[in-house]
Amino acid sequence: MNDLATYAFTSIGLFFFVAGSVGFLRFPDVFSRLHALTKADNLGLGFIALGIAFQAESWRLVALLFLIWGLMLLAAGTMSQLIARDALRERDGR
Amino acid sequence: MTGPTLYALTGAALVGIGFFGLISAQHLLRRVVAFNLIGSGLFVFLGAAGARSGASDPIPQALIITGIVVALSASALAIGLVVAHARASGRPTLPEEDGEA
Amino acid sequence: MTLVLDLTLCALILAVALATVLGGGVFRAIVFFIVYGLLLSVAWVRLDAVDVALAEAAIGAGLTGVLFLSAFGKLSRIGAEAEPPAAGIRALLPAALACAGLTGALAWAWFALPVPERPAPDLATALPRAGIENPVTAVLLNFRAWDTLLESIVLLAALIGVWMLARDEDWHDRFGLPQHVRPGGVMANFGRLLPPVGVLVGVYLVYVGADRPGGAFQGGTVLAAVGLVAALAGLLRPPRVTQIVWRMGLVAGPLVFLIAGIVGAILGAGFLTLPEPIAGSAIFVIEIALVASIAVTLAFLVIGPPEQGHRE
Amino acid sequence: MSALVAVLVAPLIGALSAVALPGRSGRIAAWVAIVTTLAAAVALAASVISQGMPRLAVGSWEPPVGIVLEADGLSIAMIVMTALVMTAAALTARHMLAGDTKGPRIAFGFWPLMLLLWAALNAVFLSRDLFNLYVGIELLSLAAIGLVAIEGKPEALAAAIRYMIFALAGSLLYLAGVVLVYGAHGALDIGVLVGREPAETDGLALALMTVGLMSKTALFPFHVWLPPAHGGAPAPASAMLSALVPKASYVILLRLWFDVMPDQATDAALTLVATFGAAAVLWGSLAALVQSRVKLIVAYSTVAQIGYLFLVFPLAGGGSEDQPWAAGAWNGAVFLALSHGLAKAAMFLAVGQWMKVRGSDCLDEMEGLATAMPMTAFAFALSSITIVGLPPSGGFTAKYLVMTSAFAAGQWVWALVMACGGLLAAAYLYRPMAMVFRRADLSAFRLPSRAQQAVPLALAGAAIILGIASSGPFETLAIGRPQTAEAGL
Repeated sequence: MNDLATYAFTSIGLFFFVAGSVGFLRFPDVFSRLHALTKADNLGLGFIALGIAFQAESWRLVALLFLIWGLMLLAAGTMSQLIARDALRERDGR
Repeated sequence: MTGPTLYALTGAALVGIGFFGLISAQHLLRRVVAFNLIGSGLFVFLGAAGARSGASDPIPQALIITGIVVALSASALAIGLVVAHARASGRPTLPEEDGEA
Repeated sequence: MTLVLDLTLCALILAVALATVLGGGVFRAIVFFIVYGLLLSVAWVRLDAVDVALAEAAIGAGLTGVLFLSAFGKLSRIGAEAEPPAAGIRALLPAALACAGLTGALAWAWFALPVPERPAPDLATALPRAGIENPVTAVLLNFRAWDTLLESIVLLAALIGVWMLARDEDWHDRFGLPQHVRPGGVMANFGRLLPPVGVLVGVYLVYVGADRPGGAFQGGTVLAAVGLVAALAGLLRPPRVTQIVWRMGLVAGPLVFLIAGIVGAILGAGFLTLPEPIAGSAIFVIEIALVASIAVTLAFLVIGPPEQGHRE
Repeated sequence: MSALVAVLVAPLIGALSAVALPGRSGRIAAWVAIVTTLAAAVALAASVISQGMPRLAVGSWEPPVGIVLEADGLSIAMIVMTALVMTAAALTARHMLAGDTKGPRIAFGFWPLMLLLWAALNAVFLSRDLFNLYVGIELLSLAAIGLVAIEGKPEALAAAIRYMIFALAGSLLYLAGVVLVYGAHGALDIGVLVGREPAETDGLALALMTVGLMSKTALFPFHVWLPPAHGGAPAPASAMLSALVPKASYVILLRLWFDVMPDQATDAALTLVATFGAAAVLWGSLAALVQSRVKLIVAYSTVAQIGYLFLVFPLAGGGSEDQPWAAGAWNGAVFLALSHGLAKAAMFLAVGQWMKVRGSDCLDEMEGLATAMPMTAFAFALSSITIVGLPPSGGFTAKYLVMTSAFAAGQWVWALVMACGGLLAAAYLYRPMAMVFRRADLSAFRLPSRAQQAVPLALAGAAIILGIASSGPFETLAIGRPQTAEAGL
């Protein structure tokens, strides 16, 4: 049962990663690429964390997994904001 | 082909790739990057040698951690030198290999 | 199945390494190098060396990558980031052959290496007396403590070397370039949110290093990163070379380590000998001081020599 | 606490204190460390001579788990020579660094870097662990590179970068050899490795380590980084860099070829190494002949002198190992390293004082310095006697030993190279000497104090004394080397 859940959720997570990567490669400019990467990948990572959580031996590990996810969300969000602002500044020629 | 063998061969290839980068790169920052590739290639080789007997051997692991820190120190100084040199001369390369013949 | 995983990983590592060396542009090389470091740390997990994986991710990929990126930024500012045209393939052929020869020689050596008995039997008898559970930490801080002591001093030597690259007129200025942060902006908020968690993670890495993967260098790196984020967010102003407190922080670790060694020598136990009953606590004290110094030294290495005067 | 620990710990604590303490108290701490280390070096030599070799398993862990430090005759000879050169360089550094426009940056950085360099040298001379030696030579290189770059001029920075590339590539090749040794034998301790079962990969390991260490020693054809680096550093730093730093990697090479893996030292390999040495002697000497700056002449002379050190490899190892002349050749090599260290440091310190007076080290600017500063001119002349290899200097004794060994072994080529090198040295050193002894009025210049001028003279004198009182050092060198005890003269 747990294994089945792991397979299911990690597959969903991988799907989002693939989608994000395709978007990163196919989208035309920085902003839409960022959009593809951060949104899809954050979601994908969440599902993978969820999937692995079913294999965890203790609640401590589950908490750690989601702490990692939270930190990734924080970092990815901040970085995409910074990159976007830099790109905006460059576009406006400042 | 077993795991350690695979990683040892990867390490050997990394050493060659790194040395090629060290020789071929003109931009000094790139040479420092290549230097890091060589170092990590050697560490992978050593790590594979340590993992060969099955039981994990802590001595090579400790040596590798020491090596990683030493490589970082050397890289930091090298990177600092490259920046200072570029600021003084305006160029990120060595003055065309003078005297080196 | 696992062989497929290993094969894929090795192929990826080699491809990224090749891209680092051959790909166009310095910036690209740096980005590929960071990816390479992360893949390598996965390889370390595969090789059953989790301590090394942590060190590689934190120091090899993370910190070294940040050093490269910040150097690239400084070079771009003075217009020295572009690459001169590379030498032709013909000119590089001898070098390529020599490097291939080196790889070939190492590969040959792998198959010619005799397999010695390992881990050495002496290690098995020594480990229970080390005062610490994690065998890697035991080797680093007890068996080969002299290596580790010298290594912490290598770090310091690099920092002094980097400081010597300051321009004389900048010497009394703050370290690094000034950061302009919009109050209440994303970076400022990130800088406020991350440090509490980051400090916790760093301390945890040091703390578990006693019996599970982790340790002073990995934890110290995380703490250095926290300091750097705080500086980037404008929460901390980089100090000046004249601020003695920070300089004392730089030397505290090696100094405590040395003093512990000398005390052993004076008391007749021997240089750097930690008597078995107190080995655990002695290592703990040394490690705390070492972590503080490693964190400060690494952060200063990344920030670079004083140069704020010209920008303010 | 034993002198063995003190020679390592004192410079380290001095360096840490010089970093942590502000201004004056930092310098006082550095000086306390310098005096302590010098005293400890002498005490260590005395205890080795009177009581035999001290051996220290660090942390009381025996190899293959732990690291061993041991002082044999070679170690203490190098440690004492290092202590003399370091002290002399420090004595002149205060004067040469003071009053400069450089200001507080160099005044802060010089002392810790110098003490770290000293600690690294002592660590390398004492360590018996191949990986610990790697950490030691990395500390040595980083401190040395810091000293090369300390002037901050564009040329100095370029020189430091070139040095760094060679030093790092060299370290990595050495590390590659160490990795193979550990992979094959599961041990890093020299004492354990001596009794190892030779493995197929040992030849490759030795080759990699040798090429790496040659690059760090600046042996031809890896010498290109040396002259700009040594010529561009401040004089006290040049003295340390030229006299001491190449000796560290050379000592490791001696240990590898003659202690760890004598079984791998085939005649062909030894001859190859010596051929590089011969090329270095000729190339370095010829290049020194055409330089127009005195510091560069002295630096190229180091390239040539490093070459001599490798000529002895086929005379002391391989098929010659058990021959009566091997001991003479080996002693001669170490003697060369010692006398070159003392004389070269004296030369750089003398030239540094001339530079300080004239503001340049161009040959044409050297006129009249012999009348104005007779002691430094005398020091330069005495050092030249050692470098050329005239009696009664230490350089003469060394060359005499090596040449007699070469004739005894029937390998007269190496003797011929030495003779040529000596003649060329006389020629390239004649040029600065002739300028210095030319008459000119320098009364308008501010001269360094007599005490300052005496420092290089003392070092140059030590190089001569080494030649006159050579029997004492001989017995010392033999400590820990059973086969050299029967001096092959």
